[in-house]
Amino acid sequence: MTSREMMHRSEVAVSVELETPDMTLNIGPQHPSTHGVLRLVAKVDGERITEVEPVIGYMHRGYEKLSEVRTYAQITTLVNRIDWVSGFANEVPFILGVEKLMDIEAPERAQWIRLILSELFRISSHLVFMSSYPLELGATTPLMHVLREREYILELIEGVTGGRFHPNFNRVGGVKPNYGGGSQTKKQSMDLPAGFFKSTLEAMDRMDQICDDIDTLVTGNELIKARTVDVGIIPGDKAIEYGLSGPNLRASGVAYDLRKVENYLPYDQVEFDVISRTGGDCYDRYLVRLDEIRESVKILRQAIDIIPAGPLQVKVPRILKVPVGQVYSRAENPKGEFGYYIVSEGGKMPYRLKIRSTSFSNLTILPWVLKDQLIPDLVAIMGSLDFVLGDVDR
Amino acid sequence: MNFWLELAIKTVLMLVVVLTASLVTIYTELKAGSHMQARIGPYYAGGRWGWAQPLADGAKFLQKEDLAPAKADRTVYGYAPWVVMMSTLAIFAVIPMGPDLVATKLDLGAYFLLAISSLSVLGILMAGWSSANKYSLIGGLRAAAQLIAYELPLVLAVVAVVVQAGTMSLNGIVEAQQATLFTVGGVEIALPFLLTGQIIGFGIFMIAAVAELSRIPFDMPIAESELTMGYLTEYSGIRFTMFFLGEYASMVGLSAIATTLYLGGYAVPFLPESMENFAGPGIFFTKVAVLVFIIIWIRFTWPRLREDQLQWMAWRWLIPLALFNIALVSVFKVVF
Amino acid sequence: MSKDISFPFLGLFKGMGLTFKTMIKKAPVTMYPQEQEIPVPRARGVISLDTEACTVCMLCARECPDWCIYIEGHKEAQVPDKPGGRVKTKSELDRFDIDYSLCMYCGICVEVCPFDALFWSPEYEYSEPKIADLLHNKEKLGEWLETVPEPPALES
Amino acid sequence: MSDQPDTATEPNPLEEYAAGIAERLGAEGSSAEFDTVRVDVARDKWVETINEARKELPFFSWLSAIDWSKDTDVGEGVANPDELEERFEVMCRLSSVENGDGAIFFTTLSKDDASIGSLTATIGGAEWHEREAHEMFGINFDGNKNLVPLYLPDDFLGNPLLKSYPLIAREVKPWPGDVDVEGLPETDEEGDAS
Repeated sequence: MTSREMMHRSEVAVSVELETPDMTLNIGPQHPSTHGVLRLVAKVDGERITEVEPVIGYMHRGYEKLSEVRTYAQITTLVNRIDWVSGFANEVPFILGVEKLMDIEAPERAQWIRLILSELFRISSHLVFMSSYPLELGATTPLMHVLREREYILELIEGVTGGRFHPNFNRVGGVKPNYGGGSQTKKQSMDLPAGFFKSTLEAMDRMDQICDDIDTLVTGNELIKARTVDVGIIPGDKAIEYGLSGPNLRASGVAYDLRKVENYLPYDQVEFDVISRTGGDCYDRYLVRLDEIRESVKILRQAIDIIPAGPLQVKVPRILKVPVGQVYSRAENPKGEFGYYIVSEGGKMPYRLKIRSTSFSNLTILPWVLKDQLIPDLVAIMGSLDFVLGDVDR
Repeated sequence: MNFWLELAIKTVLMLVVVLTASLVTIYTELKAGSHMQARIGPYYAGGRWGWAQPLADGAKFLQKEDLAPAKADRTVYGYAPWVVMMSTLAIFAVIPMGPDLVATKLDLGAYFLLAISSLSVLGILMAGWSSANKYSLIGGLRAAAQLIAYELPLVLAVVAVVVQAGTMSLNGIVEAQQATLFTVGGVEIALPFLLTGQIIGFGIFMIAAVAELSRIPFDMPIAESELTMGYLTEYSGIRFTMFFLGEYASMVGLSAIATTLYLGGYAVPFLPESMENFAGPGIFFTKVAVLVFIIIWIRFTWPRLREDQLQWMAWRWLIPLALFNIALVSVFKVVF
Repeated sequence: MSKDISFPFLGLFKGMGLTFKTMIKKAPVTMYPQEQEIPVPRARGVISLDTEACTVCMLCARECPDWCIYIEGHKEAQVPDKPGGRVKTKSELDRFDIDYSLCMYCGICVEVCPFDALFWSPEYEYSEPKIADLLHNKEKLGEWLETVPEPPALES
Repeated sequence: MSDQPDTATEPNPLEEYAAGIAERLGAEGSSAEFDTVRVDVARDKWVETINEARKELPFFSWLSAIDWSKDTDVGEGVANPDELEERFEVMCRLSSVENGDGAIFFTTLSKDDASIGSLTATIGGAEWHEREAHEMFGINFDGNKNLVPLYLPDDFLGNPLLKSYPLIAREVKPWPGDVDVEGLPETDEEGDAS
């Protein structure tokens, strides 16, 4: 019997006689565990939250309005700043959508480079979760160990694209082909630098090592289990109704992974399995992300052997005019389903760009799941949903 | 020497010992803790190993402006740190570091210790309530519930030791641990209480001590990720230093009590009588250092519990175990 | 024992073993002012300008999403190579500023420049106390030119 | 990789799927270019059709709107503005959790009385999406209990995502790109083609 039922009886008895009014606790925009600027106006009765109203919009940069005055190349630089922890993975669905509109297809090698970089960013995003979630539960050491290992992943990404967080390496019709537009730099191609495969394999061994360290430090830790098992249970149908996607959905028993279902990148030539658990509580969401790091490591090891040689980009006119049409393209971003609805009226700029960001939908379930929880549980549940405020506020 | 002069010397001596001990603890926590997290820790302050970092922190805090929130209850807000500091330093008045290296040889030493250490709850509640900040209020309430809940196991564990030692005075307890249990081939063997039947008591005492200090895994009152420093949120400047030093001083204090009660205080089995006054403090402080290191080690590995689990653990688990321990020890006492 | 605190506490002590092991190992830390990490050759640190190659075609200023490149130029008549030949005009660069407080390091300008005038250099130590000093003028951008590394060898 | 409809004659599987959904739900029309299944729904039957469709496509992905209008103060206008009839289009995407198919349901609202039924009765997650569409386009969702602004401050005037709403940041600062190289002092020939 979870602690909630037990507390409930004694609390009901007390509050019925005392009729104490609820205190409105403002878990404000500046709070250590709100993953950015999210404000929760919580009605608190003692430690128990009776009702929560999230207030968002502090990070609203208006991407959809900005994208109406920018060309497609400029939007790709803008778009990897939405969910800044998984930069490259935000660009992929947008670029694929534009390629569908223009009916062109990236060459084989470019698609494999996109796959490799998306998986590297998935590992980096999940490692950020692995470092911040135990910190919210009070354990400060995993943060340092995990971020030390994550440096190797960022080193790889910077070696290929030049940027650690905002690679800006995707072009319509492929991947950034060469250094610049001029004659002299035409020859210097932006292909994978020498030694990339060797250092990736070394990095993957380090990833296995850090996963085992996390297992000893966090997964096996009975106190972490005490704080997360059966806390914030989200059943499968509620997750579907609220539009939760990614690890949050897969932890509630719905094994739905866009990489298998929507073949937007050559994921069918690499075999990996979809991790899903049925518990739906914080501990399962945490375990799904930990196993997904291991899956991504498996994918990367296979991708390095399969990647073919070849050109990096298909011939694309310098001034890009996209034909009239509307397309919805989505991809498996580390946090869930990330999609773009592009309405193009044949100009250099899209007429309308709807951004389906994962954390926005993941956060809609907060008022439902936080009802009747204790304040420390609120921190544990919010942490397990792993959202980023830039993604929520767009 | 008349009484007052002696009293002045003793207090100054005790203050010096306690403050250096807590500064050394702060330094070990910074340095050892950071190495546990694969980073370097203090490096530049005072020469190569950053040994002067605690002093630098102290100086920084002293020159910081001592703010008080507008709606705070000024007097209660002001005196809270004094109450906590006083109750922490008073512990050392009774703890023996050598046969006669002790401030006062109280016959009711253990009783005095428990009475004083429960005063800090008052100080923390005063701080929590008076800082007129919702988070401090919640922190203060959590601290009150936690400290009271863990006062009981602490007391019951000490009762078990008093039963076994037969006396309340701390010097007496240490001598009781020196009494020869049995002789093997002409060599008398005397074991500290920890090894003679007080293992459960030691476990309960340490868990209750960590909870009294409100350190991880029981640091709900100062849960940074939930209550942004709990009852300490509004404190700055010299008042915060007092709380800060108070926390580390009580860490050394509680480990000192644990050493006296369970690890044989200043005595080591084969130490001749005459040497005790010289080697006493050295032995005593190494044992305290071991216990303090374990508390620091726990802080950098474990997460934090929810406070309803904490209460569950205290009332449903620690207190029955402590009562059972007393019964066990008294039975042994009668039989042997 | 309530269900959510499982027994026995082996997991806790395994975790403590790991922290002890890390404490003994040497911390992997580069002490920044003394030891400096060498950035990767393709790292996007700062944009450098080769003033001879620039023909003031304004493409980079137009393509920049943040509007942070300010260019002014003028035309100059050039001595015709053949006497009596047509007077050719060459545009001269007066002002080429990049405002690094606005720039988001996307690299569109470097990529779109048709005359190889802009290059990435992995230099990263140019922070300024005043934000106005982040507006690098033509000479400053020229200084960065010699810190531009050779592009790395490619994977086979 | 994606199965492009190569010739018009060969029936693309998505088209059949779209047609299938349309007549199962009694919707008006359906199309499936660029691999995006689109189902047009009558305005008054919006809530029933969506609830009906959720039996087959349970996953509520998102809900938003498009503002079709001629006078675009911001960005490029419509391809052929003369025969565009000014309207709002509310779109809601549902997808299944077993396989890859999904559909986007469209309905058109006229500009003057832009109001439509709210889905929050059956779909808890729709509340925020509707609040966002309400504050960005001014569409009224009757039935949504708290239609307060989601992103924008409470005292914000106007609906930013309308095409007629200016992007102030671009007005304040002159565009550094339209500076031209001045001509030779004595001959005032035009600068090179911008």
